[in-house]
Amino acid sequence: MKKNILIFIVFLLIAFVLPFVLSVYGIDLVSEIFIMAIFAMSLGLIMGYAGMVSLGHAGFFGIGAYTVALLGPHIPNSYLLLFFSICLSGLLALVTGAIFIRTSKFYFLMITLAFGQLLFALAWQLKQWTGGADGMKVSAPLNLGFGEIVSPIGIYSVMAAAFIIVYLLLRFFVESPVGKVVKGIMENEARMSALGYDVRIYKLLTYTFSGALAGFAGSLYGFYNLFVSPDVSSWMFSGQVMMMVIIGGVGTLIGPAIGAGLFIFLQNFISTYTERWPIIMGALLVILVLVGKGGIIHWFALVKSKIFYKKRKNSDDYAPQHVEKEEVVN
Amino acid sequence: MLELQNVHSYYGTSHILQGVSFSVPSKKCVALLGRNGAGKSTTIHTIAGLLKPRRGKIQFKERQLNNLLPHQISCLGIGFVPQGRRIFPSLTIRENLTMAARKNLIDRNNNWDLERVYELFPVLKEREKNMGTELSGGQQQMLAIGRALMTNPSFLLMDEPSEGLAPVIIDQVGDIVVKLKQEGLSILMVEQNISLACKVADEILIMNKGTIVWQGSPDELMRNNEIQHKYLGV
Amino acid sequence: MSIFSVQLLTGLAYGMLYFMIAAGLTIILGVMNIVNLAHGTLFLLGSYMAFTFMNQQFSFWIALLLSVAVTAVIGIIIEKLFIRQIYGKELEQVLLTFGLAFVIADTAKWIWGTEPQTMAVPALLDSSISIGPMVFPFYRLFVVLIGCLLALLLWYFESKTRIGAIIRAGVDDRAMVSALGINVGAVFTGVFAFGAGLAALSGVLGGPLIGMYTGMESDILVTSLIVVVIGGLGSWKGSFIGAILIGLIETFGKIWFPSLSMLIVFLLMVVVLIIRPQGLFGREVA
Amino acid sequence: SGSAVSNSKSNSSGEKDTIKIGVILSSTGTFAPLAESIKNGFNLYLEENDNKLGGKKVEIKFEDDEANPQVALRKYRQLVKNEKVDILVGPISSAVAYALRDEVEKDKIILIDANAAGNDLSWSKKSDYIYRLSFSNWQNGSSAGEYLAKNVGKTAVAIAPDYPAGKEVVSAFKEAFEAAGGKVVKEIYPKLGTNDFATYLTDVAQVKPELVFTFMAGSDGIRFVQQYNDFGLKGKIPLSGPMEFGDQLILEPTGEAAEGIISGILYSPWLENEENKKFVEAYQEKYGKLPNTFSVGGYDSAKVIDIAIKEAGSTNAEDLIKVLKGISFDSPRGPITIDPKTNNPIQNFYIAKNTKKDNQIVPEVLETVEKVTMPEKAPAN
Amino acid sequence: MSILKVENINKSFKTLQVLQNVSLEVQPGERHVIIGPNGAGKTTLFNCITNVLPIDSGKIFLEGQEISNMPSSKLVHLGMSRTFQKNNLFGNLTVEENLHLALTATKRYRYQMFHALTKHIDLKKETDEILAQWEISTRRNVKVNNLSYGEQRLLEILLAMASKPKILLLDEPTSGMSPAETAQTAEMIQKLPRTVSILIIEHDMDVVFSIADRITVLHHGEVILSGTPEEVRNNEEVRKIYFGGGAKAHA
Ligand SMILES: Nc1ncnc2c1ncn2[C@@H]1O[C@H](COP(=O)(O)OP(=O)(O)OP(=O)(O)O)[C@@H](O)[C@H]1O
Ligand SMILES: Nc1ncnc2c1ncn2[C@@H]1O[C@H](COP(=O)(O)OP(=O)(O)OP(=O)(O)O)[C@@H](O)[C@H]1O
Ligand SMILES: [Mg+2]
Ligand SMILES: [Mg+2]
Repeated sequence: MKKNILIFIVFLLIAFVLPFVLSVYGIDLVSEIFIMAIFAMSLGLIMGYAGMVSLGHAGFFGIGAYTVALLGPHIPNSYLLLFFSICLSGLLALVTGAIFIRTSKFYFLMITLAFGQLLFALAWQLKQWTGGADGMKVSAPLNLGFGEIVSPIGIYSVMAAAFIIVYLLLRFFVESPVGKVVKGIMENEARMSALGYDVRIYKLLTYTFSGALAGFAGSLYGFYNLFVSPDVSSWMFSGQVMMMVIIGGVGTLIGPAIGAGLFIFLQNFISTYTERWPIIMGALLVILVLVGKGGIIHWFALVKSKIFYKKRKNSDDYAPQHVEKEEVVN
Repeated sequence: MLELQNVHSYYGTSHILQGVSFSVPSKKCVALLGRNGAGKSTTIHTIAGLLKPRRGKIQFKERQLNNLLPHQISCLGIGFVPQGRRIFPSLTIRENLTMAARKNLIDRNNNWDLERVYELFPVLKEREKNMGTELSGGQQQMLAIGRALMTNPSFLLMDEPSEGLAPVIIDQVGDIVVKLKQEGLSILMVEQNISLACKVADEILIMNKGTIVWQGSPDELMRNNEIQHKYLGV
Repeated sequence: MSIFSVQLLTGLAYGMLYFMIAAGLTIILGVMNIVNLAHGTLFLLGSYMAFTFMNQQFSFWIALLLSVAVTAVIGIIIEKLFIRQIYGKELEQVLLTFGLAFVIADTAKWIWGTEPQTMAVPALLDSSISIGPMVFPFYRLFVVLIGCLLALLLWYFESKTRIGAIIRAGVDDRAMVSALGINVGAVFTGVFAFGAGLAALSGVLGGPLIGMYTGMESDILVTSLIVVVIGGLGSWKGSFIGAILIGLIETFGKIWFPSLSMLIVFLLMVVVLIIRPQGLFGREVA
Repeated sequence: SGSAVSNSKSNSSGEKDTIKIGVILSSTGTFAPLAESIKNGFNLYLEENDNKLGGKKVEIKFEDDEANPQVALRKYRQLVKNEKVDILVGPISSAVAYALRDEVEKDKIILIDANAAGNDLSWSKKSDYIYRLSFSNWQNGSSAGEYLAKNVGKTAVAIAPDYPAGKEVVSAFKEAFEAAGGKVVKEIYPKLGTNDFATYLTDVAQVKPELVFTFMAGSDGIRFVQQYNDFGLKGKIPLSGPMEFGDQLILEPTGEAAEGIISGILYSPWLENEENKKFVEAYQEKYGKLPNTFSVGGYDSAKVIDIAIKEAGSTNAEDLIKVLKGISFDSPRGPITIDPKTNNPIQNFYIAKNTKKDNQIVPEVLETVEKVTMPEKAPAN
Repeated sequence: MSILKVENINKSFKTLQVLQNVSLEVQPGERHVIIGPNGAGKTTLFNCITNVLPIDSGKIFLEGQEISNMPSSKLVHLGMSRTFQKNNLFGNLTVEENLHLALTATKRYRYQMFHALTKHIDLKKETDEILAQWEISTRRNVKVNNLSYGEQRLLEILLAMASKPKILLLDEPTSGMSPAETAQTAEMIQKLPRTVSILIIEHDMDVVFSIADRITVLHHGEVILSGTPEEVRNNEEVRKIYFGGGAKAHA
């Protein structure tokens, strides 16, 4: 626990210092990274702690973003808007989750893909409201009670604060009974129900929580980007977030956030230097899999254990996740 | 036929086998006993190639096994009945057997095939279209033995073959082992059932904390209450 | 012949095209349990290579053989170098094959440029038959035939050889299979190459219908994933029936609910998975 | 704040002797061929002019927006706030253009639209900072309408992909076609990326219109043309379309299947004028292939920057706006003038029929529609 | 009143009838052993009682309350828990985490979402007690996959007991255990307070006869005999189908 607090303080310091060393553009980019990090962490939660790999999570992100875009002109209060986005995406996650969690593994992945695509198509076809494929402008100024926030630093602070809050929430969640139980379910669902847990409730709780957080990220993005188009809920975007999670490290909280930072950084800068950026990006992914021990986060652990060279306990929370086959009967 | 010399095996950093030496003569059955966690399965895995020994020598019919891969070792004629059965859940019972089938190259007339296994365990034939894990625990054990026989081994590694079997079937397994021995197989068997081990084995090894601590004939073991008590807790 | 039966034929032919597209993935994802997101690029590679061979004055059929062979070899390389190290780790497979897809697709773009291309229908099959008010291109009937042959091939592979069983067993418990004396590595390499070759085969045969264009790999990939999932993992039968179902539903969906054309496949998938969470013919233990 | 920063920058760069140009295109995905053509055209112009525009050395940054407005905005910030480019050359996708619109207004950056054809860029979302050098969906859809109604047939089925451009093109066509006495009897909107048009073609065969008007770009277009042929409609019902069906990107791969299609094009490598002759020669020399409509868009985008800076004598946005409004020059496609009312080019369209010449399918010009001008406001309906 | 009562249940897999009119009663505090040849339907009976498999017909009562169609997770809260014949554990978690999961199942705070589980003192206390009692404190932080088979079997039982059930269903608890551990386990079962009733499937006759109050013999899905150990031991048919000739049925 002490270790966590230390890391946390270091992070706070970094977040505090960054605006002083970065250019305006840098601040802008890091704000966006914070948003994507929240999104990635929300997906990381269900992937790494509940074994539900979703390829439709951008659907919730889209709900959040479009809520801000569509209701923004009518609801001047940013808190209320954020609240609506969270509720709406959470509610949708609850309803769809109740259906989706009947499927598992690859089927879950595909049914969520379909879900994301359906939302995508909805945004695409409801042209009168959403502007269809052409997207729509967001006219909802971010105002949290101390005046309209427009300056990059202001936005940065909001996003950083949001990120920290979400991180803490998630940290509490995964340590909580529900967090532990859902992890047990990922390991061995049949045994969990034999132990007396109503497995569906736990999965649904987690999925809903994750969906609501994704919606939150989406609404922040609406405020940040001031423009939304159906692409925010396309499967490609879901796929990218999934990449972020895997790159960073599945089964950890901060891993996906790091993955998000790296992914966006790479996406932004490789293409500036070469037109052949897909090749480089692809090769990086391949290399990452071959040398990465299940995500960047584990490199930190590796480095740390090299430096401190103390024998780690037999079990470590950094060990790559390996989902065992479930044996139902016998 | 099979000989281990000072074999050391590790799981990661934990040193499990700490200098194991013994040999299994041709056409004999050797039983390996010991408490839970003694390293019996680790020994079997090391022989089968599923775990590489860090030190020592494993020799089978003049061939050094240390650096061979599991399938190469198996192809030398070593059959494997794993602990916990390890039946393939996505295969039917028939497939579980046929996928392992290999011709007996040495003795053509003595070929184990589907029919012979079915003859041995008729219940498998009745249920051949069912998935492997739809069998009862004991039936799965029979399937695991049958599957190993389908590879027509000349040497059989059996890790607790009597586990989960009804007494009457255990007797049957004992008979099978004796019969296999007569047919010329050599057998290394890990057992918890001492009476079965003593009935079929020609020699008994007792393992504790990764080393062989006692070696002798079944009669000697039966007479030696101290050893029984000390290492087997009987 | 009534217009309805023409549409029926169209749907059937379209479904067979889907089945053909997904055949390689049926093997690699369905049977081997490898999440192969590079399927679309292998398909693309197949068609581009055949395109080049044909420009070198090889006949369609020779080009077909060559590009299938080359892609299979590429499959071997991919399996040996990369996939081998991450069996059973689905998420790493996602990342790796996605990375490979990036590399291959961009290399293809480098070599063959960005302009959309198409492939000529082989002269032998370049005719059409008239059915009622319509003429129906013969090549599409040929695709139906190929689809059936592929189904036959997969059926044979599945039930008449031990390979199917070995692969499934290998997915369950790789170490155990090798302890039974089977060189799992070699079998997996071979089957992966087979799957890659199938992807290329359908790339070539689909070339005259779909063409080649940038970004095609993801369209193909998603289509194939849907076919495999609707049918249920691990079963060629599922893919076969699933593909035909999609073909028919999409064709009639275009007529009856034109505004839903974007959604219809996804809706179908959701409905199927709600009714049968493991796909039409999927094994219960996924 | 952000705008203050870029203001001071664009002022100061007025005196520099290099200018930085940011180009945002969709180089991955379906739009890649357009992006490449535009880039080729742009680079060709630069090369012809010693890598100088308006007398200033050009430093150029290409960015890929993956046809996604969200990515585009990030790349935009990168170009404008980090690289501090002076002028932007713009996107393929209209969605991206709309997304950039408010940003360029805020940051006061000129965006030269090299492709995005969304009508609203000239109407409700018109901006003084955005100038289109390509063409609008309205122009593309309407150009051939009158000719088709008068010379080919009175009833038509219109087919276009189900996305904004598709709808805009069809509605422009419908307006022009029906104004000239024709009637669109059916509109069909297949999804973008449709593999199989058989169902729709069967439908067309049932309806038996006097002509079919189809807007399909890229590989969708190729497949459509091929399948129109395969299913035996070619020769039975005349096929027509906007500029795409007379463009190299579709003519080259489809070959004879495209013969006979009538299209309203704005450019072809065989257009007879001095500019074009030079352009085609140089393009072929450099890239080993014929230019297409999009190459010209890229070429003209560079050209317009060149002329505007020369005339304005500055790279300051406000100065450039003054000269860009109403600017005119000779393009390989013929004379063009940027209409200050819509910031959209007034240009000639050509009614062309794909004909076989020297074993090659060539859009043969039948008639010239002079000075196609976008209306100032969206037509009310 | 009996604690568990099974009334005429039937179960078949497709055409294979596995349980036929099976009836069974367990009295409070009773140690009731089920024996029978492999494939007799013992495990299936357990699966039916705990509703892992739906029954075709019949009724099941727990303390007089009908539980025939109750989800298995709910049964734990009514006081029934079970082990599995084949180890069914959380292989990637440590021994301690396994116990935590099992213990939390019946805690009031099991639905808490933002309060750390390990902060609950009772949980830690109970875990420590169990670990100490079974002398496996040293294995506390070992990943379960790295335990030997026998150790896993023990943990299997500990998980089931964590919910402090009124009736415990044990499916071959000692299979795979060495004689030493088997004896220890049998002793442990004997030592359990009589407030816990036990229904147990076992093939080890030493264990069976050392703990059984009552034995039910299942064969081909039918109860062929239910009686005292003496009766079973002396029954000719049971000897034939189950004990076999040389077996130490009279240990
Ligand atoms: N995969 C593994 N990783 C790490 N340690 C292991 C692994 N498998 C077994 N061990 C450890 O190795 C030791 C020996 O285990 P082994 O399975 O050989 O025992 P065994 O004698 O077969 O016991 P049993 O009778 O219970 O099967 C045990 O302490 C066990 O915890
Ligand atoms: N899911 C299933 N599908 C089909 N048949 C099954 C299934 N599960 C069990 N069976 C069959 O039902 C019968 C009873 O099985 P069960 O597991 O109850 O036996 P058991 O008495 O526990 O035997 P053992 O002592 O060997 O564990 C067996 O013949 C088995 O093959
Ligand atoms: Mg063992
Ligand atoms: Mg059983």
